[in-house]
Amino acid sequence: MSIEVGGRTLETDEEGYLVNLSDWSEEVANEIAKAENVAMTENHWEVVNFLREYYNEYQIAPAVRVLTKAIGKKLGPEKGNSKYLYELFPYGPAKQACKIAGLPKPTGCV
Amino acid sequence: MKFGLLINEGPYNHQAADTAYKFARAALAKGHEIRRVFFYNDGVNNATRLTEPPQDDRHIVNRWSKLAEEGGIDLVVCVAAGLRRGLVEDNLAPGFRISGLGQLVEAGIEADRLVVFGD
Amino acid sequence: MLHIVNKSPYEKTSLASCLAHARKGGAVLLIEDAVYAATRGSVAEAALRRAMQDVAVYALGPDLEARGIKGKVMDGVTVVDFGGFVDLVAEHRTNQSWL
Amino acid sequence: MTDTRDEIDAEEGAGVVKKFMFVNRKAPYGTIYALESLEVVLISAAFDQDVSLAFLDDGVYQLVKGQDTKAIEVKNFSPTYRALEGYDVEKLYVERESLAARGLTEDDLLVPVQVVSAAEMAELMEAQDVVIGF
Repeated sequence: MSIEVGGRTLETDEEGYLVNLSDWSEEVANEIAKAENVAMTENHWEVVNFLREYYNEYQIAPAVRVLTKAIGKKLGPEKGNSKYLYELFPYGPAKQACKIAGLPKPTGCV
Repeated sequence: MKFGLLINEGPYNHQAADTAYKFARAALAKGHEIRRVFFYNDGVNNATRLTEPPQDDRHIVNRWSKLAEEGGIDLVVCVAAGLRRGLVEDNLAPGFRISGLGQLVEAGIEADRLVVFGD
Repeated sequence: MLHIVNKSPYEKTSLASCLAHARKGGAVLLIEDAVYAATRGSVAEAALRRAMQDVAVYALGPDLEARGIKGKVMDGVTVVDFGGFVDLVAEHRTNQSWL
Repeated sequence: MTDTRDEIDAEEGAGVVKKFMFVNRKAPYGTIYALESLEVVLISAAFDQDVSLAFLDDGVYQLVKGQDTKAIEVKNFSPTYRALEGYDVEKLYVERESLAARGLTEDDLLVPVQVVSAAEMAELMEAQDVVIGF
């Protein structure tokens, strides 16, 4: 599978995760989001950017529990809960936000 | 008593899988329960149905399948470790199932004893 | 606590490390290649002998037989079969494999 | 990240709290054990158990600062140990004798740890319910 972004063809796996993490850009994120039926807003970008920063620092995508706690600390308690995250990313922050943020596919879950 | 077993090595390369199997059989013979056998690291290779050892040696994979069938033993292969090594549903031997690492932690919680077999 | 060791003492430091952490009243079970440590007259014998003052030492019979050293087991080491292995795990509240 | 299977498991297992210790005695990169051990630790954090990590023998090498794996093209997972605090895994015990034998001190390590003697480590091990060593 692949996606087209700005005239370039980028390889994705069958679930839509980028194969080469270095292909990621904001433009690419928007394109993945479109495929997921997620309309990116400021609030979405806050989470996506947070995930990218977290990944750069720790080399893993955080567990949802850890993500909500850390988001609450950074962006305020009204955003640090899974209800808020699921409203932004209906199929879950692990499945959708990580994909849009260009992180590796979470392997812990089936 | 309820036992959980963790197997971290593949078949044939290391004795761990043999020792674990003999342990499981002995525990069952003594009336204990095997709550779960969890296959992790290269241990996931115990679950590939493509395995064909020479006929004059034990068939480690079939032996596990038979144990699962006879004793209703829950044989769980770690999905993450399996994906790393090309072990997926398509080449999974009978009696095994693929699931998350949480199944190992759960076995540690629910079993009275967890025994680790590895290298 | 039951400590399970499966490495030859000549290959890895697992047995030495295990013995340095086994506390009084505990047990050490030698399986797989670790059974070589129970050989009478070997370099490993002295360390095992010292450990025996505080812990009980067992060796897995089937592994001794497979390796041709069943007749060379030092005094004080109790030989068990797989059933005995199961019993040891059951008897001790916790166990640890020194891989 | 896990938002399905494992967290469902975690909820079902609610209630029982056991003392889990993950014993790390192997160096990183030469074999995969250190990495896959860390992956179990991260999952175990979702189960609200009393989790601790022990580093002794070559396991202390897992925590050495300044690991750079670019030239061997293997994923550098050492930064992940710093994420453990956010997972509420805060008991990291490192054995003093193992550090000393390898010419290392606490200053060489990339996360705050509790340095303990071999005798203290033995006592900690004895106090566990489940000990998993890779």
